[in-house]
Amino acid sequence: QEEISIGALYLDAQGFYGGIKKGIEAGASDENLRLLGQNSQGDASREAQFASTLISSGVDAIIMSPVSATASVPVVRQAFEAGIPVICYNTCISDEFAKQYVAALVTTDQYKLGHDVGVVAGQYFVDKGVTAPRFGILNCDVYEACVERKAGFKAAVEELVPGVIWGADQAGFEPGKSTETATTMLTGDSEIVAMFATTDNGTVGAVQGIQASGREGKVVVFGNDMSAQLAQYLINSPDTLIATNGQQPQEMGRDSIKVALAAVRGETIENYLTTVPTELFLSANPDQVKAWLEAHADGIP
Amino acid sequence: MQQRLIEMRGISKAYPGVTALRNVDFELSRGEVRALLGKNGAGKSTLIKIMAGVETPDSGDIDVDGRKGALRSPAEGIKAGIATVHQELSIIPEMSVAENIFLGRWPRRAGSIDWNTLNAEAAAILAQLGFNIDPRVSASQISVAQRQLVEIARAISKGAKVLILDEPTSSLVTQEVEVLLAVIQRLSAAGVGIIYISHRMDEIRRIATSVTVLRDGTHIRTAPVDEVSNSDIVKLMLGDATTASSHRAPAGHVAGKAILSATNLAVLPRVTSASFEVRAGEVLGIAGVLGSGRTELLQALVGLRRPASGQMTLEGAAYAPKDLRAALAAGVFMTPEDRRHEGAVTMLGIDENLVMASWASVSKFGIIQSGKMNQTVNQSIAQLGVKLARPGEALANLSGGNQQKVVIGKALNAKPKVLLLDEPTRGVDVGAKGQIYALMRDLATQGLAVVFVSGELEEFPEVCDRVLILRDGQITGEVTGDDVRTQVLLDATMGERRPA
Amino acid sequence: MSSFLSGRANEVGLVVGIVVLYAFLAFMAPNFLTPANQLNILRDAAFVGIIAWGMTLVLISGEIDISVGPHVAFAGVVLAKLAASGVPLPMAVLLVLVLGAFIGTVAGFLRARFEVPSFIVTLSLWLALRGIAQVISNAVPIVIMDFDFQRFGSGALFGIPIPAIIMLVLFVVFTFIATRTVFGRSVYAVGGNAEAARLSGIPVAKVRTIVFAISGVLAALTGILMASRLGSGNSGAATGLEFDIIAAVVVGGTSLFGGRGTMLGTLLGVMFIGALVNGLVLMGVDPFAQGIVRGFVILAAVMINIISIRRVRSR
Amino acid sequence: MSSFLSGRANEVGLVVGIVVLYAFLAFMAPNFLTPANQLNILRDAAFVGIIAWGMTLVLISGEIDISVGPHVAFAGVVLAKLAASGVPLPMAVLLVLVLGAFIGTVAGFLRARFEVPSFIVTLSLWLALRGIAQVISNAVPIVIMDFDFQRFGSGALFGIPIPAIIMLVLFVVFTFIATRTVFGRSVYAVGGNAEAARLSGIPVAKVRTIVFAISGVLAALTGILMASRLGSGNSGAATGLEFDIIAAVVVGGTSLFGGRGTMLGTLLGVMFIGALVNGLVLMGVDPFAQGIVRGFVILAAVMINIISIRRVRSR
Ligand SMILES: Nc1ncnc2c1ncn2[C@@H]1O[C@H](COP(=O)(O)OP(=O)(O)OP(=O)(O)O)[C@@H](O)[C@H]1O
Ligand SMILES: Nc1ncnc2c1ncn2[C@@H]1O[C@H](COP(=O)(O)OP(=O)(O)OP(=O)(O)O)[C@@H](O)[C@H]1O
Ligand SMILES: [Mg+2]
Ligand SMILES: [Mg+2]
Repeated sequence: QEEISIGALYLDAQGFYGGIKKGIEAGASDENLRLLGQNSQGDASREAQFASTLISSGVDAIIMSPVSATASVPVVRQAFEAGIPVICYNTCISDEFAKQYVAALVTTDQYKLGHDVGVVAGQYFVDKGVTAPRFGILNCDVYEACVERKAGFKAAVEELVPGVIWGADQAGFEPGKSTETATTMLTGDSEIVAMFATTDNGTVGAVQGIQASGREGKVVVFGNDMSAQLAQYLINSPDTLIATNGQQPQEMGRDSIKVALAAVRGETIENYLTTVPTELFLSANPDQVKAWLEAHADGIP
Repeated sequence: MQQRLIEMRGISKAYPGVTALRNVDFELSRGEVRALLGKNGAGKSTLIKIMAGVETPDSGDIDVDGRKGALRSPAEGIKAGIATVHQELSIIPEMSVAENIFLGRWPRRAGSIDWNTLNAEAAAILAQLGFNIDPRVSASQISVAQRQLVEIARAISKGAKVLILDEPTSSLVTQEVEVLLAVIQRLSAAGVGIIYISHRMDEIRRIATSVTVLRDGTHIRTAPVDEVSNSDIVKLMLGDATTASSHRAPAGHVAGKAILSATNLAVLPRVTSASFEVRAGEVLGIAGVLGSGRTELLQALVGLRRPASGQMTLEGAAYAPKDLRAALAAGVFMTPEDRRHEGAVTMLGIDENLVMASWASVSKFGIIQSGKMNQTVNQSIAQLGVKLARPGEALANLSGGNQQKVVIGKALNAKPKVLLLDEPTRGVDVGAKGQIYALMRDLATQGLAVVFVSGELEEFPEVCDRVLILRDGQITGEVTGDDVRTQVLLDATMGERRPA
Repeated sequence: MSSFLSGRANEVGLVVGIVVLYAFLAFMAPNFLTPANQLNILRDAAFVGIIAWGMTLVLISGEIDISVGPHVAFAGVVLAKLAASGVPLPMAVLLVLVLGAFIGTVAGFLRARFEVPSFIVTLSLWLALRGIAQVISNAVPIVIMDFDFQRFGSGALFGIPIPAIIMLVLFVVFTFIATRTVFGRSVYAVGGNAEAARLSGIPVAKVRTIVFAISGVLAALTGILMASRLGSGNSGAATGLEFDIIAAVVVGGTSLFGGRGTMLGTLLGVMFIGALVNGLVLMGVDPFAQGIVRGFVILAAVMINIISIRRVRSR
Repeated sequence: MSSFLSGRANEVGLVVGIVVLYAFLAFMAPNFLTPANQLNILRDAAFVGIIAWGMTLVLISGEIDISVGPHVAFAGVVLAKLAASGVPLPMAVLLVLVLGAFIGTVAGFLRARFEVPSFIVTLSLWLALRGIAQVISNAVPIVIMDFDFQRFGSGALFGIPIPAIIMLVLFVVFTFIATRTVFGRSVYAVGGNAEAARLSGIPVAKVRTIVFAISGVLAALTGILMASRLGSGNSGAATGLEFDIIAAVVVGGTSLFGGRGTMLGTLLGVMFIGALVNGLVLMGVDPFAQGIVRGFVILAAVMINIISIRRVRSR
């Protein structure tokens, strides 16, 4: 029996995809699959190049996190036309095309990822009786998923605290840079009382920025994603990092492999959509955080 | 025997494609001034580079002041007591004169460079040598000739046992040469061994105690200087090749009418008001001391500098080229004095260098017509007598003299009416010099106006019909016919005696 | 014959390198030698190769252009934006090409006229062009609704991918330019010794400007092909492409110091790196480790090249 | 006095530029002039400045080092990995610094001994170091569990951020090296005319190697500070940092062609770009547009610098 080979495309090399990669690799080795991995580096043109290499080399299925809902359509279609099932995870091409060309989608609800933590943030200020909190945002708007997270967060907060003021909104998703941007934001705008960051690096940057600008205790952070470092903050700086909403990338990786294998074997895929649940972590609940740390001793989310 | 400073036996060195030295023996004693002679490419520079540790020989034994074995780096050479002024300028333009003099040997105090001592000592050395240069000024601000003086100061300041000078005077004129020759005599009296490379025979006669002649990488003869006459030396250098004697116009030759003229031309800062004319069919010399502004004057004639005031006419019409290309189109062209940096693209082929200024004539709609190009190139090579393996080979492979011929050939292919040659014979050997003079005369006979600038006054009598004296920013005089003699020109440029 | 070979030590070395690489990959990477995969390598190579022809001229002239990656993204976004605002596609393509030439011309002019080092001029463009593309598109891909147009980047003619055909045609054109035109030879002269070129009446400033203009047009063309392949203009496209291209050109034997280089060498360099990148994917090398392998292979290729040229010369 | 000024046309021009920029930002950007923000600029500047001292030497010697960004990420990851595997932090810091020097030495050696252009050597490192960092860390940040250590990057001494203090101390050290040591002057000599330096017995290869070793140590040091500031070693850190640094050094008047440059100029260049980046954020400029502004400002700064130096010289 011939070895089954699966192509996997990671969107970039942020921590989240480290988790995905681990999940996919674990899933592949469980099933004795040959895995050809690639990092698109957030660039649709690289993705197209790698995907067509995978297609021309005749892999049996491709698992990918498309860089773009639109720009990734042509390669997905190319794979479809070559008879290779494509499984989206985390991100996908736009619905209308996904229905045509994509075999299955394994994802987290990005809007919900922002929305859930937005509810926590709104409630936090309702409880404090603050009617017009001023927020600074560290976004990653170059990625479409991030735009959704931000939208979800804003909608949730606005519903609970209609007087909310959205202050500075800057790109902050690269380690180092996000800290610089957060620090500058906080020293420049003393009215900010809360930060929202759409990624793990952004969340780290927000916390570090608060420390660097000496605003501990005056500014709180709501984040997205989960990492060992964020877990540390939740435990050690519970008054700064209030909550973060994590995805479960390893789950997602394993699920993707499962779905891909089903597609290769020609089994009918019952659910086009597999939603991997998110996990909300609160500094008010350190036990949950510690449990997460134990389960992820190697630091990979 | 303990008088021997350097002893070299059976030295051979090959570069890709050429054997630069073949089994050469050489020795030098204390207090000796050895003239090292040979035409371009004979291997002189290679020999002294091996001595100084810059190059390693392929085979042979070296013994420097009792220390056996070849030197492996310039640093070792310096440590062994050898100071060298190399043929190529080795100045760091961004550093001060003082730093350049003490390059790599900056005086230190407590581990940190002592700038006061550095400047003071540099000033002392310059003063002692009689060079009028400010040690604090950046080396990029001083002229080529002054840079040469700085290099000489650098070598002498090392207090070495052996001083090697590779064509130190090629960019100097008379006054500085005098200073240098005096210094050499003083050092040799103090026991320093000196190796002196030059193509200027009169200098050699004045200071050398012995001569060594190389030809095509082999040692031809070493003898006390009194035992060989100038013509012997030339014969030894050239072998079978002979030099034509004079390239002056035959008696009765009449130059054509004025083709290019200038009135009260000012090319600041050096030239303030120059008036002269250049005639078709003549070889016109321009003589002047170092920095008198000869180069600047030529540059103004080809549009490389804008005159501050004054008029020029070309064939009767007003002439004010806005750049080199305009001058070229009008029929005026020049070859620059610094061949290596300005004259040629040495990594390209000989053929391309020959047509570089006249692409239009060998191309159509910007596309090269290889037939035409080959024809032009072959003609040039024949006319100039360039020695080469094939036209496509890199110009860098040719000797200095042959490279200079190609540079002149490039200018000729642009079909100028007026050809300006700035120091075309600098660093060129006797044989090639003769060929270049012959070429100039030939061109003049064909009706071109040839303007010849040289720092070596001895050259003018060889070929010039008329020589202009550039002094104090003006054309102060003109020497013609049989008056074109070295002594007359020397007096005129220095200002002791003005010609009528 | 031996002089022919020694004059082309660089190209011969590269051909040997490519043969060795192919033999290795044929053995190690499943499906590497299939026609489908070879055509795929060719298509990918086009996105490096087309600009590489221009970059070869840029480097030969003694300059560098690091703005090409962002320029590709910029051109794609502008094209898509024009198309989205109703400009007919052929017209939009033309406009983008002209704009590319214009941007290159400005860069070349700043270099030639004000003597700003080209690294700095193009670094500024590198920052600015990506920024403009992001502002125009809000960093969201702008879709180009034209399926005929998409065939440009992903279609094939007689089985050969169209970008590859364009690349090969341009290769012939640029080989001709570099070896048989006055402009091409002037590029070598300017890179070999700019002062001597100037004193020979070669319009140095013009040559420099044109070289950058060419690089700009080719970046715009690649941007158009990229937009066609992706079906959209993408401000995040072609990140790091400038380094891929420079690496390929230098691996191909062109000197970073000007004056030396050939189109054939660049073609071989492009194919070498293209095959390598493809092979690494097929071999299933850990994606994070691929950067390591590429770094070492580029270094080794350039080193072997330098050493072998020196060897042959010294014979 | 006037000769003092003309000898420092570059620095004087930069001071004027900084004053103008400060006046503009004080007016346009809220809270720009507050001490807290100024200290913040200083802290951020350190992450550019520390390496910039070494880069100044690299450029003066006529070379370039584009590997510093990935090297910073690499150093942080290695540090965190060592700490995570139980190596005491001070020991780990020392090891990372030694490793940084070693990597720089290897790069310098390849340049000096095999004449591989430094752009290529460091481009290879640029690819490889980021790849190694990703492989070591699986691209996941490795947390450093030591809150004392984190004070290094984010703490302050007498109110001044510690990275800024390190930067300023190193500024003094490097000014001394560049102007008062044989090594420093040799760097200028090698960059000004390498052949002349060799003929004067200056150990050119050694100078080149040391210059890269210094750059490596400083990149490692910055990586350590970055890891301290982030509380983790991060393979994605410091992307594009190499260009920020080169831009700052060149804006500071150092020549890309070697031989010319001063530490003071670099300090001013670092402060200029630091204030600009900070001001853009405070002014709330669209982040996508910030690249555009930076591109134009860098170009303008370098152009003004070149033109003003030429003016003063020709007087
Ligand atoms: N680095 C080199 N590479 C290749 N060939 C060289 C090199 N240096 C010298 N040669 C060749 O070696 C031969 C001897 O050159 P050398 O410079 O010693 O001559 P020279 O007697 O000093 O001539 P000149 O009077 O022109 O200075 C020439 O044919 C020259 O072209
Ligand atoms: N500081 C300088 N900056 C730029 N060019 C210079 C400088 N000093 C000299 N030059 C140019 O270098 C060339 C050679 O200068 P140098 O003083 O050696 O003149 P020369 O050729 O010996 O004498 P002449 O000016 O009479 O030709 C000239 O073109 C001169 O203008
Ligand atoms: Mg010589
Ligand atoms: Mg002159």
